[in-house]
Amino acid sequence: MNSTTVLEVRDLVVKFRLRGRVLTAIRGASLELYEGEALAIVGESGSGKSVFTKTFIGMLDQNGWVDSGSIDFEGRDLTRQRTEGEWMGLRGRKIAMVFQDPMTSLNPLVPVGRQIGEVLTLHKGMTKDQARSAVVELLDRVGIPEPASRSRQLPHEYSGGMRQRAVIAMAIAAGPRILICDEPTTALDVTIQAQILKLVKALQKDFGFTTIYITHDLGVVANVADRVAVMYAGKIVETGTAEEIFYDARHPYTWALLSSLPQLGVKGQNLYSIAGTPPNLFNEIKGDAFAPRNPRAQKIDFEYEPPMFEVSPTHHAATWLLDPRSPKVDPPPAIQAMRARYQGRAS
Amino acid sequence: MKAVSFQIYKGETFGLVGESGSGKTTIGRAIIRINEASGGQILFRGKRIDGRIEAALDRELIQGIQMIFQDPLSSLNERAKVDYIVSEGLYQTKPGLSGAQRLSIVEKALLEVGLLPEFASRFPHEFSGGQRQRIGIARSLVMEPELIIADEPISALDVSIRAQVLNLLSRLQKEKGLTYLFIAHDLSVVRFISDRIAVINRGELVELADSEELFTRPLHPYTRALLSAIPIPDPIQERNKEILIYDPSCHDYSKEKPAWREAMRGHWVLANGQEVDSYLKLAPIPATEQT
Amino acid sequence: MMRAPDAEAMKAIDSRLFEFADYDASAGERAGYSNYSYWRSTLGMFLAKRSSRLFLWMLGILLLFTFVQPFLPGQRDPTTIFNDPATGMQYRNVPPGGQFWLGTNSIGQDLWARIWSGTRTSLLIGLSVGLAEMLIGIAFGALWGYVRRLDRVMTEIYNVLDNIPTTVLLMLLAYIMKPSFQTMVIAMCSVGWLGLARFVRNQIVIIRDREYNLASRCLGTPTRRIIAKNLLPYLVSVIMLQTALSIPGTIGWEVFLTYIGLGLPVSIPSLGNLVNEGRMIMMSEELRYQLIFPTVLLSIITISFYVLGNAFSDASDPRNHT
Amino acid sequence: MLRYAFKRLSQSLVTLFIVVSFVFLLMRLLPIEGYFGDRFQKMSKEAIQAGLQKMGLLDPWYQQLGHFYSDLLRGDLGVSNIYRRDVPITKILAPRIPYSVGFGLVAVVVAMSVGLTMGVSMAKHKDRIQDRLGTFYIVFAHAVPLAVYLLFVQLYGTSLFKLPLLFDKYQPLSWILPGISMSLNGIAFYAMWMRRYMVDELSKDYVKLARAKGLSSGAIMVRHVMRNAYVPMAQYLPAAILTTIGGSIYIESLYSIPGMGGLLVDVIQRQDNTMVQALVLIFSSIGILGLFLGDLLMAFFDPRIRLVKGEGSR
Repeated sequence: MNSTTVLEVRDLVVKFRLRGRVLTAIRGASLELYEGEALAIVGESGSGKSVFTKTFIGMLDQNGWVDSGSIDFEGRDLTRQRTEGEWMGLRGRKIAMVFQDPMTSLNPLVPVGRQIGEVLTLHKGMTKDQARSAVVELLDRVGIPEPASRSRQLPHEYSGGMRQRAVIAMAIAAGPRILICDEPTTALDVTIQAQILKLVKALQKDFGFTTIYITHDLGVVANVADRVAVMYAGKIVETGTAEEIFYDARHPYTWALLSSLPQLGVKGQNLYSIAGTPPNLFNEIKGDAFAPRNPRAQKIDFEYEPPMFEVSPTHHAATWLLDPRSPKVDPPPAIQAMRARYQGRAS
Repeated sequence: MKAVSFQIYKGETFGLVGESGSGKTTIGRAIIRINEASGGQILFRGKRIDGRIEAALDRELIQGIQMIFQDPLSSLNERAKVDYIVSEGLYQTKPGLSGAQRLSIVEKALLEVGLLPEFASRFPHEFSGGQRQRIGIARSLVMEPELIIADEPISALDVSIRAQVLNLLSRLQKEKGLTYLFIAHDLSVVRFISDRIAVINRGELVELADSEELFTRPLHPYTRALLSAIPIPDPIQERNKEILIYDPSCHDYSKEKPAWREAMRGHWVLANGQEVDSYLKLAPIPATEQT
Repeated sequence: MMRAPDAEAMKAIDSRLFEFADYDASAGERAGYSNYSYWRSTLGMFLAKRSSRLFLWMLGILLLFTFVQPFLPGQRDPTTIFNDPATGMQYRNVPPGGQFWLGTNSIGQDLWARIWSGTRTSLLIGLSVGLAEMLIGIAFGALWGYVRRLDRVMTEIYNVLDNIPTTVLLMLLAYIMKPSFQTMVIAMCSVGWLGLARFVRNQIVIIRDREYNLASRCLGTPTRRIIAKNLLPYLVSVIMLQTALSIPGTIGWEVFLTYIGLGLPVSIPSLGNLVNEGRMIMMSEELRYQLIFPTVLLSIITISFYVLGNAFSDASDPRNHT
Repeated sequence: MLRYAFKRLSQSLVTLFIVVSFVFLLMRLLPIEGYFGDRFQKMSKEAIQAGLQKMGLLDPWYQQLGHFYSDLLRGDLGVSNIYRRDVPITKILAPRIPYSVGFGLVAVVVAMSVGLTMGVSMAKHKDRIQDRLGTFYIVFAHAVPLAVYLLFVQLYGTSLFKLPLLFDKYQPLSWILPGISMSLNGIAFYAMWMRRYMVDELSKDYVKLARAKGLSSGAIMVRHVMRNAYVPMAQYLPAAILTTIGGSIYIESLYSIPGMGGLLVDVIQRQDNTMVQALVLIFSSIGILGLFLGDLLMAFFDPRIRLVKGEGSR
């Protein structure tokens, strides 16, 4: 893996004002993104994973702002960009985004080809005619049959999977360095989902961009990600290579996410489950945000926020369990089984 | 919807899997009589329950068959308190109850689904998705049904909540001897919870078998494609897996029409005779067993 | 760079803290509690706006005064023609101030008394029309929306009535019947319920197939209780809004019909009659007060109803609640 | 598109037929003195009966309806009873149509162009001064009855700007006040809905994606949002035409414009039944025409509309 850093986020804090109250959506998240890799940010709804990536292209909602921290990209600190003009050179051109729902993310009244063409005329300075033929090529590349006639159709004449392909074509049109896919397949059927993921992987190989996947589904992650970052309550709680996260997770929240997957469950036995719901981000969080839902929480979890402990040079986790003074806690059986299987395969 | 037949046995969990638009929800709603079936028969405890039925049978069915809905946001009446929502069915089945009796039933049901009795006096607005879904489960539990139709009960929930609800459903089944018709699009969930699974594609059942049988020996190409697409939370396996794509034109039905055939004991498939033979010959070893 | 644990600070932490804490599974369940009540929030949101409080006070005082005014001391009769005892002549067009607070009209009637009497009449028309429209609109709309078999017929009826310009239909009805209080109310009801009926129908169609209604049907809840418990509570705010808006509308129609000559007889003071009387003499500057006073009061009333109705409908939308 | 237009046209014709018949039958309830005018007081019962007989008003209703339609097809709307006795109504109406149509069109065009622009600017500067002023105007125009605030337009238009009080076709200055009066309500109406649709559209996902593509907010407004917001606006065209008709009746009469609206007020005041009937039918037909045009416009802008009905859902 290439280890040049493309994007580096340090101690990012994002806040929102909602009906007179202030909510801290991102509570000091740090992350590095390496050239050419596929990074997956995993977390459930409300964990802040979408908000986090939106700050990379300056698309926070009106009532939100970056409170502190930095995002370094190509020698600039993106958190200091204020004007539309500064962002416009970046959005779609250097960093592109694919959204969750292909049904609503295309303008229903503008032909698909024209919507893709906009990117080309805008960022690549093409004329309309040049753009038109380039669009057909792009559509062909993302696997849309009869691209020439399809490009003149309106989105409602496309199926869900085809629309997502068109959105992907739009995102890669300007040859971005980073492609952010925000839950790109949640709205699609499983069979289509697999095809779309395969397509993005192939495009990444061809075009050489760096991909960030945002998802709540660890199953999807295993397929596409080189590296995984797990997010909980506005913080990154564990990062590592896909192998490290799946076979050697250290944070109890990662354990919970993994072992609650029915694929790993044993029929007739209860799935490992975590009680309760994620914390309310309006409130001040003291200590480890996951502690109230963690049956094996220690007293220190309620007092001090755990730092990022290093497990290996590529693997870090923020849990007091990694402190040598902590009592030993075994991961849930499903995690142990995964690890055993992996070790068995390796030997 | 085309003609579809299957049986659900007492005490089992029958999984019905299909992609969006396959008609799986329509089947569930026809059984609970929200949608009318335009042909065919639906039998419950050996009695026909589609079309016009007597008032006594109607009451029996309302009590005997209940439903859990997909969307925890829209399946609870926002303007009513949990108390009323959970006890709504009792007004029909046990009209004579006093307010205090009703409340005690409600509190018991809430406890059973892992909620606190004090929630009875609150509005649905105050609860998280997982809690709301459990309120929905409590609502059907007070009817003491025999069959529960669960229509995508966890697909709208957060990942960390899904396991709670699945565990709850299994526990209730054990404790109360419930029968489930579990409708979902996610095969891995259905495999985990179901005893038998039926696969539906474009309004037609294409395959039905015990769930482990179906996973180890999928026959119909559509089922095989579906199975191959399930994401596996294991990077090495997942990266090497092969995805099959189902092409509806792969069938040659010019000579012989397909029929619903029992290819092996308890393993049904929609195919013609020639296809059944070739499927059985293939009898693929599924990806999940390669490890 | 990942942050490495700061060795010094780490050591300082009391090692006794590295013990398991007590775990309370129900603590997680309690997290969501917010003590929310729909109506309390609606009222709260409604009153939180300064403009709604202002208009609410204004309208409240105005309405109170309108109905209390005849019982106050020193009030004159609105229809009596006053003569100057010195000359025996009528007090024609006496300017505001002194004896007649708001002056008199062209035949010597007290404008102050006439304005309040007119407001009473117009509000009475407005309220009765609003109430009747509400009943007809809800009944028609509920049947139209909930009973699928009636949909075709009722849509057709609606289309026919909706295709005739309201103004024209209203004029026609008022023309067929003889001018009177009842005529006004009946004619306005006949055209005014349409909007509400369609509104209720659309709302019911939207709500009808929501999953919680399906759930109620699965539980065997009878239709009347579904309507009472599941549908109407969602519609109350909409209905109140529409009714609130129908009052300024009705007052407008009354002014219009009076202008055409199909309004109330001149002997019954109403805002429509007063505006119309004022209109005839509005071109002479010194008499213009006879138009200004009634229109100012009329505008305050209609704007208040309009603003309050909209503020209430905003406040009743649960998406706006905290 | 053509097929949709044809289908929609036939629907409109059916509605027109029902509306016309309904209005015609409603007309049978008109007070009978309206067929005779001043003579009515002096006439004997027999004479009245004879008169009604002669006009065919004592025939069974279906025969009357039949006669009415066969006359209508020949372009005959009957004769006036009182307004200009025994003159064919078509002759009375003919010179008046250009005034009504002219003012009506001007009103709709002005209301649309000003109202839409205002709505766009309000949405663009949401919660700022433009939006607040616009909202103030909209509340005023909706809450204060037309019949009241138009009086003040006339009053201050004449006293402050020295514009003519009454319409005179030879004096273009006298066209200004009625023209403005007719558009005021429409402007408020269009501005309100345009603002609402723009705000709706702005919160949609495709706008997010367009921003993520790197389009400037100006380009998004023009190329995506405005275009899409115009589509639902098309459905308000008919309503605007309907209210313009309503307003024109009052305004034409207020400024003594020799159009059909002012005439309707006149003949109602003078109780000329046949004239009332003819005018009501004409105004209703214009209403239906407006609805028809609105639907066509919608389908023109949004191709999904003509497809959905023909092919079922997806």
